Amino acid sequence: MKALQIPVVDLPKHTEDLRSEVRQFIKDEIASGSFEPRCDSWLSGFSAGFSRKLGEQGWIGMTWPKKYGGGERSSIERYIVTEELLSAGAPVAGHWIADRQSGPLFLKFGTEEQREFFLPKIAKGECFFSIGLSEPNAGSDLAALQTRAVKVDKGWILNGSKIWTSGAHNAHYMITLCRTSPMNPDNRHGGMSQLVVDLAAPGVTIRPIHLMTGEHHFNEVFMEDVFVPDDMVVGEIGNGWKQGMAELAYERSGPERFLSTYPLLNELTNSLLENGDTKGLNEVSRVISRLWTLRNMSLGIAQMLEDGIPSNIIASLVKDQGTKFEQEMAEIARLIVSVTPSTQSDSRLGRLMAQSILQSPGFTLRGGTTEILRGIVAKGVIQK
Amino acid sequence: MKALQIPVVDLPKHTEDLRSEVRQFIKDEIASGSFEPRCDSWLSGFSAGFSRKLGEQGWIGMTWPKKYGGGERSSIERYIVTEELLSAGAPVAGHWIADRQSGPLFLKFGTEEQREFFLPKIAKGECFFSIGLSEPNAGSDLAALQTRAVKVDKGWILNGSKIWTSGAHNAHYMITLCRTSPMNPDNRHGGMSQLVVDLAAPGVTIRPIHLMTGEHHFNEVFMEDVFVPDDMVVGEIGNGWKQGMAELAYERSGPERFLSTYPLLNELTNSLLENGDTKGLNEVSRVISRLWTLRNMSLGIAQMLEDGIPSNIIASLVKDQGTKFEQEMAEIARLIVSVTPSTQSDSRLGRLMAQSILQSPGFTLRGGTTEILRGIVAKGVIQK
Amino acid sequence: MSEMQEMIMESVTKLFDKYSTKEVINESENGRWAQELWEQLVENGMVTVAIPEELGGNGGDYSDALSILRLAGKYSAPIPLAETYLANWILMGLGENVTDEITTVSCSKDVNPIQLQKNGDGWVVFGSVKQVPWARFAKKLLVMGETSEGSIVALIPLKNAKIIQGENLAGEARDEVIFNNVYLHDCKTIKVDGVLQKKNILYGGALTRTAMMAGALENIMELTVQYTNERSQFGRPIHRFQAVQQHLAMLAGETAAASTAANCAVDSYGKDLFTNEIAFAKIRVNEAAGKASSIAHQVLAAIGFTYEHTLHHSSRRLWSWRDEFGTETDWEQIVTEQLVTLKQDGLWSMITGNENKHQKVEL
Amino acid sequence: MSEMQEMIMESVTKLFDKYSTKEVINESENGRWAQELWEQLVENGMVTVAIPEELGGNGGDYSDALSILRLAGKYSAPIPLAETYLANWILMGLGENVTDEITTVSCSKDVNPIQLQKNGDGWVVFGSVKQVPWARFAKKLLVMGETSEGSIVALIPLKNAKIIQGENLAGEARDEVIFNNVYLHDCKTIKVDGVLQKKNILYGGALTRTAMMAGALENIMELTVQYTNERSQFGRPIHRFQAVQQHLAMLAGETAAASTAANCAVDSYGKDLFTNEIAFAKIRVNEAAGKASSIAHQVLAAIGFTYEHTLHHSSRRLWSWRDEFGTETDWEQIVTEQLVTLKQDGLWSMITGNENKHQKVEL
Repeated sequence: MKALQIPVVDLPKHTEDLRSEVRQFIKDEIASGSFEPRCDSWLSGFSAGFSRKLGEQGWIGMTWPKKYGGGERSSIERYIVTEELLSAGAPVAGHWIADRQSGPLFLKFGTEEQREFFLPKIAKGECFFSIGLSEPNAGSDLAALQTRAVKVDKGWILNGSKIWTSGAHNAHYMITLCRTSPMNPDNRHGGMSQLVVDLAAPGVTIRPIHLMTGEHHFNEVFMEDVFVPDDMVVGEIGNGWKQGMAELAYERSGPERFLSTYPLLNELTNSLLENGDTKGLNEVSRVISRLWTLRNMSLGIAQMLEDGIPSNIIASLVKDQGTKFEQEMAEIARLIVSVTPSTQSDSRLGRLMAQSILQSPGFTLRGGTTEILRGIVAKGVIQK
Repeated sequence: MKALQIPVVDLPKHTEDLRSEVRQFIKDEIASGSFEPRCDSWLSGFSAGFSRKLGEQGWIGMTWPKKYGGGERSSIERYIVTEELLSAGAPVAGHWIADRQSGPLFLKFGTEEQREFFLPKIAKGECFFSIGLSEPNAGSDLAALQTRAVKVDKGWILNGSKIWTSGAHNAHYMITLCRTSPMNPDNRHGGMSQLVVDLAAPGVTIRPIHLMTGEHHFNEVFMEDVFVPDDMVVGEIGNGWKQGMAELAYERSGPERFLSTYPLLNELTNSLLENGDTKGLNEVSRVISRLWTLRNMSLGIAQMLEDGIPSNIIASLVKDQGTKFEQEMAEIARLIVSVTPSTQSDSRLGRLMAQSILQSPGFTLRGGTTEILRGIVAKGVIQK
Repeated sequence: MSEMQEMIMESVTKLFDKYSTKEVINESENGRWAQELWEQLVENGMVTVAIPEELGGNGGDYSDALSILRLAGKYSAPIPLAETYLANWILMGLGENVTDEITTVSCSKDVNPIQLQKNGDGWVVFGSVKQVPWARFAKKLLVMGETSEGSIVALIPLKNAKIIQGENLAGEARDEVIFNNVYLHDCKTIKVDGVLQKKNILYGGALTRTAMMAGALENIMELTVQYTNERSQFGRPIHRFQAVQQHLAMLAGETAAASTAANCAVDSYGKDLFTNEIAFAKIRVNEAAGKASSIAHQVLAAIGFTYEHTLHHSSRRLWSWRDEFGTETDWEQIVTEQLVTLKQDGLWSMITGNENKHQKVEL
Repeated sequence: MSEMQEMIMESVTKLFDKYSTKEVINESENGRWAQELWEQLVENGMVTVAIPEELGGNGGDYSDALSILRLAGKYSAPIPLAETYLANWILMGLGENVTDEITTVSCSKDVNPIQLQKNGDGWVVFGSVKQVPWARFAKKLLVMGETSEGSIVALIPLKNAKIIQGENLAGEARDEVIFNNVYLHDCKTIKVDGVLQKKNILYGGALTRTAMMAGALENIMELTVQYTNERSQFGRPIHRFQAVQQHLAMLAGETAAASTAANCAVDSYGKDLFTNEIAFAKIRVNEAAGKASSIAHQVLAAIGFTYEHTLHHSSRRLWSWRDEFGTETDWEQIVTEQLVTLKQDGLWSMITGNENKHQKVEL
């Protein structure tokens, strides 16, 4: 089972300074009232100001070349910053996708001009991205998408709509997967391309999709005869599917796949400690063991990415386990403490419980459902 | 969701006497050292003597007509006797299949001669049956079976082998599903018939299949030119598949589908009570709630059977939940008490834990795997 | 189910179909009272069920009332029907007349009694009550109280109470009611055994929630089946995928288990107000609530996660109701109090209900 | 993994392939000692790994030793290799010479110390030790003892001990060793801090089990993948069924999680003998043991439930080993002792291992 081997990461000594820096920064921010820790902050914690501050610290685009505004630091260092921010429930939704996916996509497939134009802005925390993948009738079956671009002089005319685009109402651009030639039944994934759509361009309409919590994070984005200049094509025309899949792969194994409900675990532990509830702490011990394991798996994958070792199967597996863990966290907490979850609760614990419960259905859906991930893992282990 | 409706059974007052009788009988038997309570006693608790005693009490074939040695009592009364015996871990494996399946099969499809010949013996606890269904290369896909009978003068010549026949080494007969005409790919389930094979007949060889526990409950039964007289054909030639499925349906919802590990729960509770372990009892409370619910579902199905209401979907659903429950019981117990499970443990609790753990893989396999059952349930609820 | 009961169910179903619509439910979350729904129920005599006519009720039995609550749960009816039933049953048990006014009872498992001091013809009332369903719209609150002469059940008009608005995870009003030395002359008080009446409210309340949750689960099951029939992926309806089938089967299992547990608890309530059955049922139905919601949301995926879809009407209520009148943990502790009284090998009798039956309590 | 380590693994794999066969394992369950297997390990210097040559060892580090144990777990090697390692490491920690004799240590989490009384040149020994792996075949037992002068670690020859044979769920010898005022003149005793040494045995023992379990899980995974490739049903290999794929994915998840947890614990052991990592790992690997065994048996169905198949070599060992040197419950209590010392918001530092690091303990 070589396919399942994950390296053990001993964090280099020098990263401790970085971690301390981030912790101090977060402590100061909380003290100054800049944010209240919340669950699932990488989807629901938007703060343009906070994103800019992180940019100033050099904590966006950390691994990118310095010439594009990056920090040329390691994946492991980026990992540390990310996990510290998420565990603190800090509002990182603004720059999240640009940092995690769009930036790396430009680095891998973009033109020099695109890199020079977009990456420094992203790294400053001033330019936010969305991903335009899903469409109303193409859930997990992305090959069925209908949005299409037609070649015109100096660019493309884009028509169609995207759904479930998180943060489109706050973002500046959307990297949009669309058909640039008609579907060929023998090669369902061919003929797709990725275009950068300026969300302020004429013909773009953004309509909120309210979640059942009443919150607005997702959108439907309509494109009607939107002109996209040639220099906003990412990579090759016709190669969009492959590029889009590569883009998704960045999603799979980060700490955001098991830390979404960490603020709840932290507050739960605080509360149990305060009440000297050792029975409750026993249960927390088991939860911690799972979390500790997930983190080590995820760290190992970050190391593999750094070393260029394929990790798709393991990443899918960690996301499956991690997102299940996030869901269980909410269910476990309510049985340990006698606090009624409510978004308006007087107690932070009650609020965090409510956030966790209400957000939890999303954890195992976004970025590939449990069922899809398990299919990937199963096929992976069978083939090895 | 009419398909999921289960009636509430208020046990008639008069059944309390029957229950008391059974309890007293069991108490006396335990006191006299006739058996030690064990988990999964309907598979692994064989005692010809105990079966005969139950026959004397009128507790085998309870619902059958009196003229065949039955008791003409209700399904609910039979249910009460069964659940009392199983919860006490009494050795009922000997007559189990004859009482649960073979008898009802003869009543439904058998000839008058067959009923008169077999049923009274079964009801006396003197005649045990096995079921010959599975074959080495036809796991859940029974249509693929290879055992075949060829018509000769006054009977059939049977060749082939059956696997996983529980209790064949203790049984007198095996009801054998076999091909009586070649497989027709358009009607894979046609051309099968059920023959009663005398396990003492020439040409029959029984070879034990030892379980991983080292125990011997299952067998491989080889039939080489075994002559089966015409009067040992059950029902119609060619109708075997349908009959066999009806036979399996009797299997699905009885108390044996959630009580296999009840003796462990009982002993666990005893132990926690003795130690005044309220934390442990809290966990037991949850387990009891599940068990109480399963029992009420199962009782409701017994009532539906009595009333002639179709219950195949619900029965599958209860078996799925019940057998999972049996498995979980073993896993839950070891975390509540600090007792090392061992078949040779000094403590009864340790022995029952060992039995439960070691037998548990079988619970969700026998009589239709979890996967098969869930397919039946899903298709059932979709069609309603 | 009797023919009579089937008729009632049929007409209540029609009523909910018409007046407890998606819009009414969403509006109620925005603070609008479902006036028409309540009025229709009153007009049809559905608010005082399981109460004999001589006490001002409409007859019928607990089973009728709880079947109506089950439908209320299925239709996410945004009204304190359960609380009004519960308050009336408590009053009935005390030999008092009942009312079809909007009446409510806290759904918190531990409410401190409020303080009442006799003052002339009336009472001075002091104290606060949390988690009161729909208090902002209700006329009266039934609550435990303490006077200088001992425990009482009080039926208190809410017009002079201070209400701090709150809501549960489903956006249902769960307010805090504060009496700050309010003088009331029209407050009904009845002397009672305080411990027993508190238990009475808890068990009765839990029973209403198991029935409502069984209804909500039924709705979730129907929505999920419908979705898997209609939705196609990779060219076939998704219920053809084995992974979806496994989900459907587990969901059906939880729904059926909850239904049976709730029905058995209801059945027991007519015989004895404090049965283990209620405790078992609340634990099992609570468990089903979490599992089933999770499965349904997984199957319905993004669509079911939007406000636009109605799945959340049921899933959010299930997440709320499982905590009301006691979580699994709370009821486990109550069952444990029974367990510790068992003799060796006594568990089976507790499960089958043949021994250790409580005496029917006279209130 | 270093090149050196890879070479060792390769040769140990060959050795287990040849000497820890299905037949040897089954025979050992019938009471036969796997003589050749042990001798081969001794001859190849695999019994005294992670011990410097000056103390009689063969060099290498803990990581080497635990990789060998992982293979021993994968191959269900029916010998007390873990116990011999553990005993030798304890002796090494005390500055004592080690041995390649068959040595054992109880795998029970709470063993009462045995009593030793000085008598001339030797000792009179009294007490009993339960759950001693392979005691019937071992030469020596390492155990905590009490003398009139305090706690000791004793290395006691077993030739005069009374052995009551027992076995775990996998049929591995787990005997009770009884000293009934036995006089011994060749018993090594070393004065120690009793609490610390007991902890030392528990943590070290748990570490050996996590490594062995990770190996057993690897075997289960391989057997399951192989089966789903070979077995067909309804005309196609069963790994094409989505339900089987879900099982495979979950099994892979548990296997990978256990592997990572075990590796991290091993990694930590070289730095500090009493890390939280060992506690976390034992809890997580124990959890994986139950889940993975259950999945594998479900997939392999009847075939995997027979004695004939080898799945049970691993599944029964997993069910046994998860209880040895502490269950999840036991280790949760140990972690809780750490948790109660945390400051507010201190949990994250505990998980990331940046604060609250224990001092390296000098033994």
